[in-house]
Amino acid sequence: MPERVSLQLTAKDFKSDQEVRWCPGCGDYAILAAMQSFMPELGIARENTVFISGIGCSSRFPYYMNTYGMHSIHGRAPAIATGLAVSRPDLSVWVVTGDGDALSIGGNHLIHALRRNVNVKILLFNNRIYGLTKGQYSPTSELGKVTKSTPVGSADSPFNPLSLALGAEASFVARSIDSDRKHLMSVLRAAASHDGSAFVEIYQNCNIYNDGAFDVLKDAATRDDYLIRLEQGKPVTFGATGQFCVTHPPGAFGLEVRETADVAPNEILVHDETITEPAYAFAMSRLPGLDLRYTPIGVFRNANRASYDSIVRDQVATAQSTVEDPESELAALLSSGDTWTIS
Amino acid sequence: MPERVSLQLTAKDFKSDQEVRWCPGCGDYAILAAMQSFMPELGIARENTVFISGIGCSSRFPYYMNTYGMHSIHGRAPAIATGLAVSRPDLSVWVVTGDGDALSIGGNHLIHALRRNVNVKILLFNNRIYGLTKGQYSPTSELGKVTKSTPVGSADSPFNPLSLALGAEASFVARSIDSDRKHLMSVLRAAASHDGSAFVEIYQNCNIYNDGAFDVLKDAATRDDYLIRLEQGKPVTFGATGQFCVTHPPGAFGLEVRETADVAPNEILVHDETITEPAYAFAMSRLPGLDLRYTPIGVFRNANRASYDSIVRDQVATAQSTVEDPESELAALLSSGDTWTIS
Amino acid sequence: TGDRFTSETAQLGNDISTLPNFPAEIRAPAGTLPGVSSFQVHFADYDILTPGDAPNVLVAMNPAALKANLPDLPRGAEIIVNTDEFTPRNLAKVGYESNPLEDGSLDGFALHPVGLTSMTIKALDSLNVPKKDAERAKNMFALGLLSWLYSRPYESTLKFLARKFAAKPDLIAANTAAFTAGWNFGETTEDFAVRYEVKPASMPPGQYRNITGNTALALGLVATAVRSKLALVLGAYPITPASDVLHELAKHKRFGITTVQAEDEIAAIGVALGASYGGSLGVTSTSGPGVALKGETISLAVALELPLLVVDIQRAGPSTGMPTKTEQADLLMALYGRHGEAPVVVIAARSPSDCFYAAIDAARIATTYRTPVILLSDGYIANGSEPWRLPDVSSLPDLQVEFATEPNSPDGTKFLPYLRDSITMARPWAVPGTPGLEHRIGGLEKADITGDISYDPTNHDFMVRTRAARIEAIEVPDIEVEDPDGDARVLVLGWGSTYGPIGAACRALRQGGLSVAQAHLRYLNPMPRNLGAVLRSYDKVVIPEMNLGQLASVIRSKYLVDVIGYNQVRGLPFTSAELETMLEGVVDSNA
Amino acid sequence: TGDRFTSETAQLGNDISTLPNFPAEIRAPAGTLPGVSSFQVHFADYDILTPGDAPNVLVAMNPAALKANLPDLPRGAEIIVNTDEFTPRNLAKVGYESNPLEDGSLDGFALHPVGLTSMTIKALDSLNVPKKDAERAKNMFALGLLSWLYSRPYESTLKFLARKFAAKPDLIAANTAAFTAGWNFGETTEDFAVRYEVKPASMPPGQYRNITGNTALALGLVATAVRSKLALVLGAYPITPASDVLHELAKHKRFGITTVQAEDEIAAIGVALGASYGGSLGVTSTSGPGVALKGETISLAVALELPLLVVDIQRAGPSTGMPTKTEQADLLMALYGRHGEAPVVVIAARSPSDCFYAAIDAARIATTYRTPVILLSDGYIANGSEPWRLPDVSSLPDLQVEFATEPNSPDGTKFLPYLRDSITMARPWAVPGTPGLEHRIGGLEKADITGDISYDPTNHDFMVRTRAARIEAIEVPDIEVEDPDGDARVLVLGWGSTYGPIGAACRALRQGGLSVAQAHLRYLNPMPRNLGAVLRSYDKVVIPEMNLGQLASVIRSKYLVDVIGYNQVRGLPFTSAELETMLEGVVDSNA
Ligand SMILES: Cc1ncc(C[n+]2csc(CCOP(=O)(O)OP(=O)(O)O)c2C)c(N)n1
Ligand SMILES: Cc1ncc(C[n+]2csc(CCOP(=O)(O)OP(=O)(O)O)c2C)c(N)n1
Ligand code: SF4
Ligand code: SF4
Ligand SMILES: [Mg+2]
Ligand SMILES: [Mg+2]
Repeated sequence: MPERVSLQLTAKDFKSDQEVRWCPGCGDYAILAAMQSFMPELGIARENTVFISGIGCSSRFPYYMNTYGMHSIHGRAPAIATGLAVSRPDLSVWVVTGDGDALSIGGNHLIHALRRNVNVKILLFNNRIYGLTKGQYSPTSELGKVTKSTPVGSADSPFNPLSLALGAEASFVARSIDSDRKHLMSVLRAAASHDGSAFVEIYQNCNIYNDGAFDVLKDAATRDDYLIRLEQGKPVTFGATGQFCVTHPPGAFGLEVRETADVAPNEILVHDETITEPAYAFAMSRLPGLDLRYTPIGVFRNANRASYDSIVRDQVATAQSTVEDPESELAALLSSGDTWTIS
Repeated sequence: MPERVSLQLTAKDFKSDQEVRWCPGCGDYAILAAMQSFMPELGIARENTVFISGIGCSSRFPYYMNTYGMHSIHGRAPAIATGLAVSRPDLSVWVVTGDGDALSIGGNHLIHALRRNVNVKILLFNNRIYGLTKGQYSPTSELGKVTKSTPVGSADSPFNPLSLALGAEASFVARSIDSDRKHLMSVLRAAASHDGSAFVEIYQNCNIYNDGAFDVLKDAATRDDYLIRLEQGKPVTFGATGQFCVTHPPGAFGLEVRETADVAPNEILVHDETITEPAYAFAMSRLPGLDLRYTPIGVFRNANRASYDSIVRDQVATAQSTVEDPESELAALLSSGDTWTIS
Repeated sequence: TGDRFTSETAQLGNDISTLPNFPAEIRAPAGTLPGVSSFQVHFADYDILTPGDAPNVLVAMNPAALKANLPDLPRGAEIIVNTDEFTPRNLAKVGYESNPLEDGSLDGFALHPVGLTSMTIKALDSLNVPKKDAERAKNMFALGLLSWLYSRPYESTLKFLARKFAAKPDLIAANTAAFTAGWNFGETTEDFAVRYEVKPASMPPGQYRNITGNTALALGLVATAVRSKLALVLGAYPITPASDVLHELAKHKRFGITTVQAEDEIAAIGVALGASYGGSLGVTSTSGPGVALKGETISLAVALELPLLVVDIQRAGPSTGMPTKTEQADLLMALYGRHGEAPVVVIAARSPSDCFYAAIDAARIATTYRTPVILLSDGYIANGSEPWRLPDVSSLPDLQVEFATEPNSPDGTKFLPYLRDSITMARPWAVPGTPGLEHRIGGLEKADITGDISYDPTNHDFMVRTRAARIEAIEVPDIEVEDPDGDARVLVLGWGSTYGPIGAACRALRQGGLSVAQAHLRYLNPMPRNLGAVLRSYDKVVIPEMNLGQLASVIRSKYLVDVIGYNQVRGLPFTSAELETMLEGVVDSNA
Repeated sequence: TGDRFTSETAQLGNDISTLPNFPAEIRAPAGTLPGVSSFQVHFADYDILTPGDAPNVLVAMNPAALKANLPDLPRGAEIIVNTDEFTPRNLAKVGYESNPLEDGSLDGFALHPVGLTSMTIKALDSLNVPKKDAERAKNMFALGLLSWLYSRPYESTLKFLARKFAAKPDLIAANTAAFTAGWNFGETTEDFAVRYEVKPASMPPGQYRNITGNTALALGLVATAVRSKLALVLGAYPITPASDVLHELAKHKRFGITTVQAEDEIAAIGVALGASYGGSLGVTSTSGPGVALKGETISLAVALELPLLVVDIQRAGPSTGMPTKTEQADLLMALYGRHGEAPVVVIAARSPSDCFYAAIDAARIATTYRTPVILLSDGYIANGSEPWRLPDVSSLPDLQVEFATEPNSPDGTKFLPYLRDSITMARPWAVPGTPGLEHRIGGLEKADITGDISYDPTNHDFMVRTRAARIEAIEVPDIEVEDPDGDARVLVLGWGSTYGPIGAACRALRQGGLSVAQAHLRYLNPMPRNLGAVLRSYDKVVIPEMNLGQLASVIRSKYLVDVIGYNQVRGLPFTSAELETMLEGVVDSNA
């Protein structure tokens, strides 16, 4: 992990000289702002921070961070980031991607990065649409979605990004929302301190092609009854007055929402992101309905296992430690095996 | 679904004129034999059956079936099969693939086929190695696997193919073993009658590059204590005398193996593949340890949801039903919108 | 709505011709109703085969503006409407019964619904200008959008604003913010590509409609489905500027057309190939980056010898390049971008309406000869539009194909998947579901006739040469040379979308008394049999291309003719003016 | 073990020279200890630069056989050992202290450990022959394997067996089953590719070792890492015949080499590019189908102007083709297989040991000029081996590179990522971790110097031409012509692995009194400055290629020289004999 020092930096220091070019009102602005205000507290030098993205509106993100950055090609950011992370332990490597970039064309690289537990932080801006290409449905769009490419409705049921990540052995899985800067920052904080892959889904509003997709989680009228804030070690309750809670009925594998009043306190589910058994986080990922009712946000899973790049680097370091002078070692290698001399 | 009729066919009718070219002793022979003996009972005409494979030893499979078949390119069989299935409801489409073909290069097509629930039966021959290319580790090889490409051991922890499939919204998920023809046939039977994607992992021995990978599940000495046979509606017990059972401790999300004697009968887990909540099958998929102890085989999940191709075809059929004469409809289309005449 | 232009912001919006190097054609629209806020960009009136970058767009701030200006707006023009004002109330007020944005009455135009007001207000969020003023800045937003669209200067406009409002810093801030927001909106969303309005040289009597290349291409595929009686399956992954082919075809399911939005380009072509294997016409549409990903599957299709249509709407590269800008730089990839000896047919469309016929022709070749065909178009003609004389459906070619139905071995007992037709050299199209023809095919080398796996050296050499020969042997019409004066010594050879500007340039030259011959290639592989002879019959051959000379390099290699390349890679089509000047030079120097 | 050859099965195994059209070189090995079952395939003793397909393999049925035959087995030969017999007991019995299959003592050879006995027994499972007889059939299994390896007839051998054992049907069945099982084992697992033993024309004094092209290539990369002091990261996905590059490099972590077996070829090149971005030397190795998948990422690397080495070990295509057979048909893909104008450097290795120097050279160009380089090898030299005179490490080029360390703007305040070096035209290599140089790069078109996103038409045209010009400007040595007689009128031009056979053919012709000149291309893009002049100075230029004339087409296009192509696409290298005959014809006809 890159060293953390206290640098007197502010959010401004992380703003690049490029002006931000998303549509006015795009949720990406809020995420950018949250990231820029979070970076200083992370205490990693700007030059040791790298953002790698694919293609999509969200993937414009690196241009706006005054760090190193690469706006690569569609879907390939996790692969490129793997090459960087495996060779540069001193860097803090972030991948910024979209629901199409990460889950459609980039699906294979995503699941393999998570399986390997490469030390990269993957931020998936999920607006449930292809923004840059003018609004076709994406792998997270709801079944039956009417778009330019599906005039009578889409025929594919969507991925649940968190379920997919968990099925791919992800060691860190979280969700947040563009509009809730405080929460978003807390999730970024947790992701940054996780050693290994961190997968963070961020619900993001595309006000041009899929406006209001997450309004029920934002509107004062509905959000309290729809949104569940997971907090480590705390009983899972929600609602304006905490009138609802989540329980795990004996025998059942899924979770259930009930009126807090009807439930004995010890029956209320206590959130524990550290459970090694992924079945817990998986069950949690299945809680929301298609209408987004009962959407948990926060850290679902935060488990420890050696990162791919640390293992690989240890193998290389161990081997290297045996070599005194590479040149003579090379000479020895070249003349190894069965040689003969002609004079 | 293709129509089923009773044809007086035998296994022999499904043997092609090509001689089978796997290494002597390869587990693929047994799987081929099981398939050839199963086909007649399926009652689908040979000409209406298609096997599509990628590249790998396992992917040679189609050559040996006297049906239609395509030996395509590495990892792409699910995509090609999708194009065939979506346009030909009258066919029974099978994909034969390997752990590298399906989970490494083909990972993206696999998860998307499962998410869409395309009506194809996907048989993954898992020998936990790259056979055709001489034995490199695969995405299902155990962490630390020593192979030609990993002389000091692999650094990536493997996929659990069933967990991945469930995370990708698979509606049918099962596992069987090359050596158990009866069981394998029962799983093929279930897969064939499922409407939508069926994902079947078949443990297969590569006696050249990964010999004995599944011996603990086959050897008389160990198999009873390692293998769990799931049967719909039956309590999950195993062991020579059924002395072990699987329970679902209250509060826990994972499953537990206990001595049947110590467990009240009603505490023993009763297997139900039809549970819509995938968390159950997911928990079941996590049961085996790295040493393959407690490996369930059978159908984990068998849930109903409309297949992608049926929805797509309905949309097309509905639209087509409005057209009497395509030629005049075409003329109307061409001259639609804003036209003018120059005379 | 209907606010009078009092604030200087609005003034400006209505008086943008005062802007430095802004196109003179931009002025307040003719017949503006009092109180209608909108501005229109007019078309220069020269040989309309010259696209130049003459813009033609109406910005309608509200229904009234639309109603007032629509009558004198040429077909195919861009219309940017401020959706925020298209409320039922406003529509009713000016007497619209139905919403013109939805009732298809604007089909002939390129409609961009944009929330100009709301976005401007959001853009000005941070600076606390009063909402009313913020609203007024929407014209500047629109102006910024147009400036980006037509590559107008950015800095100078901002400087101009600064000067103009020196006295009112807050207005500078507001206008600048609105202008840049509009500009950035254009750049960020790939929704805005310059559309060129192109009119054919002659317009014979008949029924016409205005059509863009992508729509024409899609309709050509629909026509193919109808005339071939084949189901058509499009596997596509969205990408600018090809997405509209997917969008258009998705509307026409009633013709037995299935569109699958795949997870990526490799899956998309896989879906198409799987469909072709099943007896449908498999098509995949994309742009350069997508074709780069499809190479391995195209190579498989070459080995399988199945029909497959790959549509490449070229855009400016390399890599992501400039997605909304045009280019012709995928030709060599189309010809050679695969491993091994993997020849395919490559053909190119020359104009928006020609995309219709090019699509039908490409599909015909794919199904007749059982081969992948790459059809090249580009952003210029894909988004550009022209009047199209509607064809008589029955006059379209009959595209029916024959599937294999029974064993083809001499003794009639066996099916031999690689036994070829003596004329087309195509192998039988034997689709699953046909009893008695069960067989297996794959990417490994196959024995001639039987199709069994073969590592035999002689067989491989034979199969490699046969795959090349059967493409080379495909019948394509001789290339036609247009030389009205009949004494031209200089030939201009083009391919694809340069047809319009080259033609205009040649006509201009001839009017100027110079003789020049024009020939345009549709078939890039195989090439017309007579091409070599034609090329050698001129003193000089000039090849203008929007690349660094890709066709020129192929021609030099094939015919050893020392052609003169004229190349521009600016993301813009040629103007006939520049071609005229260039050609004049060549013709003179040859005199 | 050590069973005496009583049964006819074994007889046959020991007497296979009696087989119809089986290579005469195959006979019972010299000095066979009594009771040692093994056979050896000998090398014909003609100009060994002619690979022909002269096989050279020892089949050692047990440790005794190995021990007995190793001494007179030429270096680099194939050894197929029957692992079933290499038990500690058997090893001890013949006095092996350590297991030769593991202790590296066979490094100089191509070792194939195969469970001949066990597999034969399994193969005969169904027919119930007594275990002992089944065991004896292992020679037929080995024979089948060799027959596949050297493309020997299949049918006729089986017929021969049928005749030979007409009396004993059960033996026919057993032998046939064993023979075909061996044959199929060869075809199914991609473990067996013909290895050619090639000896250089002259062998100057020095220390030698035998080396295959893939090993040499890997060692060249190791040398590059050492001499450049760069970390080297290989991103690779296994594929025949390139996998051994991955296998070899994976052994040399001690030189700071990281190998990542990626999920696919696209990820593999992504890993390499990410590593290069971070200041390592990123390399990806694959074969044709893999390169076809990497095109889009190569195009990105062209836009990013970062070092990247792409190794293509060519195999017979199209599609899956014949993975274990050789071919040169990826040249045009290497040159043009990407969208947009995306020029890269392309260089080719000419012999097994040359792969070492070609790899170093390719890496040097990639790091010096910050560009993707495609290095072409093929199955013939990749698996083939030759004696290699070991270089003095200190004599290898110094490959150290300079990373950017501070702002490079004239006023020293800003970092301009696309401000080029005046000599190399390379942009600075500014790696993350360098304070003050934070910057963003990407695949969208960039403004010259600043690297900011730019849609400016003039800038795009400039950048496209600059990317082409900077590759064209790379210094490559002039091509050398070998014409000892000095009066040759015919030039043979080759590239890549045809160097050996062409050289042998030329020497043979000269010995026969004919003059012929030979030149061989390493640099396919850019090409040597003097090439045009050289080509024009001969009456005839002949280009032999294992494809349909790919280099020939490039030469014709670039230099308008009407070269004569000689093409074979058989999955086999040329024999000097056939080239000699062909060249003789050309020289004579020119006289
Ligand atoms: C190889 C390739 N295929 C397709 C595209 C076109 N494309 C660019 S971004 C994108 C999807 C964008 O959706 P998402 O990833 O959700 O990002 P968003 O714009 O919604 O933030 C597509 C299809 C491309 N640039 N490259
Ligand atoms: C594009 C491409 N990349 C790589 C290969 C080489 N290759 C063929 S099969 C294979 C993996 C085989 O493993 P698996 O899928 O598990 O099948 P198995 O042989 O074990 O049955 C690889 C890497 C290829 N043929 N094509
Ligand atoms: S299109 Fe949507 S996602 Fe893209 S910038 Fe605009 S609002 Fe944001
Ligand atoms: S290598 Fe392994 S998987 Fe392949 S055929 Fe041989 S035994 Fe079977
Ligand atoms: Mg999105
Ligand atoms: Mg495998």
